[in-house]
Amino acid sequence: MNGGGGFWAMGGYARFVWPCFALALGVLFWNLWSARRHHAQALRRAERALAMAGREGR
Amino acid sequence: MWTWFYRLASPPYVYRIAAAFAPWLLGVAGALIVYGLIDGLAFAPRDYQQGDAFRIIYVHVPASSLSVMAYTLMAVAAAIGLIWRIKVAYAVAAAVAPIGASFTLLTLVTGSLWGKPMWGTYWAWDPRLTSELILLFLYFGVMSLRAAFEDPNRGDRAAALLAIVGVVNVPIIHFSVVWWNSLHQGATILKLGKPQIDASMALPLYAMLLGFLLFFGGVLCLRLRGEVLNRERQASWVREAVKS
Amino acid sequence: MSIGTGAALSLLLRRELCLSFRRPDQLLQPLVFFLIVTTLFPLALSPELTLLREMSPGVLWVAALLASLLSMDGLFRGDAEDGTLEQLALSGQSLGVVVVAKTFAHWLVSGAALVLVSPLVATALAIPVEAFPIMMLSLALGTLTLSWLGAIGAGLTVGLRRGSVLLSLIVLPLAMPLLIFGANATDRAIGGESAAGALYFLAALCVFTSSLAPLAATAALRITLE
Amino acid sequence: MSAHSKRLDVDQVHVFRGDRHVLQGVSLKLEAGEIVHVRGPNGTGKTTLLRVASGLLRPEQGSVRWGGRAIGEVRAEYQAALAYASHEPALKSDLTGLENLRFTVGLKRSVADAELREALEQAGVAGCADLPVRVLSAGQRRRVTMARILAMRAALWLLDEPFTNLDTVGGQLLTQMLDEHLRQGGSALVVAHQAVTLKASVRPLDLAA
Repeated sequence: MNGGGGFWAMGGYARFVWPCFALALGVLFWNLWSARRHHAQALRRAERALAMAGREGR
Repeated sequence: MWTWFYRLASPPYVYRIAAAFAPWLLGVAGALIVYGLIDGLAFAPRDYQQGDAFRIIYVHVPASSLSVMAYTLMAVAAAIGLIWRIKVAYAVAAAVAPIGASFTLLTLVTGSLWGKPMWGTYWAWDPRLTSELILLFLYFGVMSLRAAFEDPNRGDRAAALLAIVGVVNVPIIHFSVVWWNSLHQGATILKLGKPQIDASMALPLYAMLLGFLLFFGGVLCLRLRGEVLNRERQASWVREAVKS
Repeated sequence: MSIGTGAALSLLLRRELCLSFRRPDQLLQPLVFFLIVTTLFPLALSPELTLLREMSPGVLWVAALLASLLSMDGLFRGDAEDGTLEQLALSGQSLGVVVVAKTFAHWLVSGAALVLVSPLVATALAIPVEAFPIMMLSLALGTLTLSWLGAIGAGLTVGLRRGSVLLSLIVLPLAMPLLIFGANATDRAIGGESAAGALYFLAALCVFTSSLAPLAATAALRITLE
Repeated sequence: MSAHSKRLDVDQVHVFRGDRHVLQGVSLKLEAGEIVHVRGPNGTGKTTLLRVASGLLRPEQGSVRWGGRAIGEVRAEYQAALAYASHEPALKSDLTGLENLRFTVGLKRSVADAELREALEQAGVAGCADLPVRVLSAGQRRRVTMARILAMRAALWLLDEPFTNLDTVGGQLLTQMLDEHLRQGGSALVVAHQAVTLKASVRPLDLAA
């Protein structure tokens, strides 16, 4: 285990290491969330298109 | 043998298998990343020169390699779309762009956070970070060009062409930035190269690299489903997809 | 049968130049823009000559790039709007010949004109006269390369209403290498050192872009025309 | 004056504009000496059909063949045999009538100015030869386009609303031009919302809504 004020201090570089990892997880979860939202929107748009198509009796 | 490849061009098939692959890819990726984080942050020994700051490579390096790989994949999908007029290929290219851009952004921020302890400033025009910055502009160009067209088909083709032109220029840009950097600063004090890492440091890095790659694949599958749906609104199979 | 490519090229070149000189005001705009932008820097920084000489290659090149990009949006837009672009596409000549002729004609009236005006600007930026030949050569190569990249951007954005900002956003990242080599060549010329290295890279970039960009620009135009 | 035409086959053409299915399996055959009048309310894809026939627009499905071969393969020959007049008279307003002809017809075949002036004469706009198109009226511009089509000596005419902005004299002139073109073995595909009455028999093609 590394010393220097314990694990959280990151040898004095905590100010730089932890934000990096926080942002990394942020980007990973943003991608997941955005992909799901994108798919949901696509489904809604498809439903609307189908509903319109249905009405025009095409 | 070719039927497998040929079926990849059919939207309903891709829509289904993307749904099947995504959970597996994301699951394995999640495990690898968790392991990589724990091992990399807690157990890997400190770098004799950079101390604990070097741990940033465990997110910086996977993100930067993904950002370039994603752009290349986007260009390949774009080329397949343009040459064989396969709608799914355009959907892949459209799906990859935001993911690649997000990793490019991650690379830039982690790179500058890593630069601060090393060079004392958040941005020292390091050649690799500058190339990443220009790559972000290229991503942004492709995405805004696609969005500028009302007709999605034409937007896909225009963005595809720009992606191909962009990928041809990526190495040229990188070379000229490295050349430019070597002129003005001489060798930077500590090049942002990968520090020589021994086995115990390397294992978590490979885990993170593979983890990010699989994660990229999983998110691509999810986003691809939306893109395929957007381009197939008229098709009959969409009715079942919407109902289920 | 239709006329040969050479004859078509010269005819199209004459058409473009004839069209350009019918609107001389639009020819002058990029040049005046070039002068104005370069005058901004001494005002913003300081008239002190030694400092200016330090900044002058960068200022000259950035101003030249932006001035060239200014008129790039109109490369195909004029013909697309009045329907003549369709006639050109159906003229029996390959679209590539049309793109090459239009882009080269555009470079003559914008890029080459900038090169001719550049000594004026260079003197204002305290660039020594000895550096003029290398500077003008590098500017010529740089603006030609940029015209080819701009043709791709113009081809992609011709169908869009407000395409000009997007055009710059697409072209500028691709133009960064030529800015690096061009500005460096001028910088060395000012310093009296040999600018051969940078010039060779710039020339290589120009040849590479001049050979591939027409294909890309034609494909871009075809996407928008269809 | 016009070259002899080959057979034009438009076969089951489908075109989508975004979500709209603009052309749904349209087909047509056009032999030498024949004329087809494309009719239908606005927005039924009349112009789209013309653009597909000219090769400007590639259909999602279906094919266009000239003399039995796909126009993609015989692009140069097909374009040489083609005169396309779009809805708007495609002229550069900064150039004179003669210059407009010189830079469009001249791309197809080497042609002397005298011949171009004669075509303008035939279209009744000889006076406009040396005036910038900017100052011409819409009718005069339409006639300059007619002169361009005459001077091209094309086998196949694709005309989109050619009668717009034409006065009665102009209309008659265009009708004579069409008859003469068909008599010499040319063929024509004309989009017009008003009637097209010629000596030759006009085959209508109605595009449903």
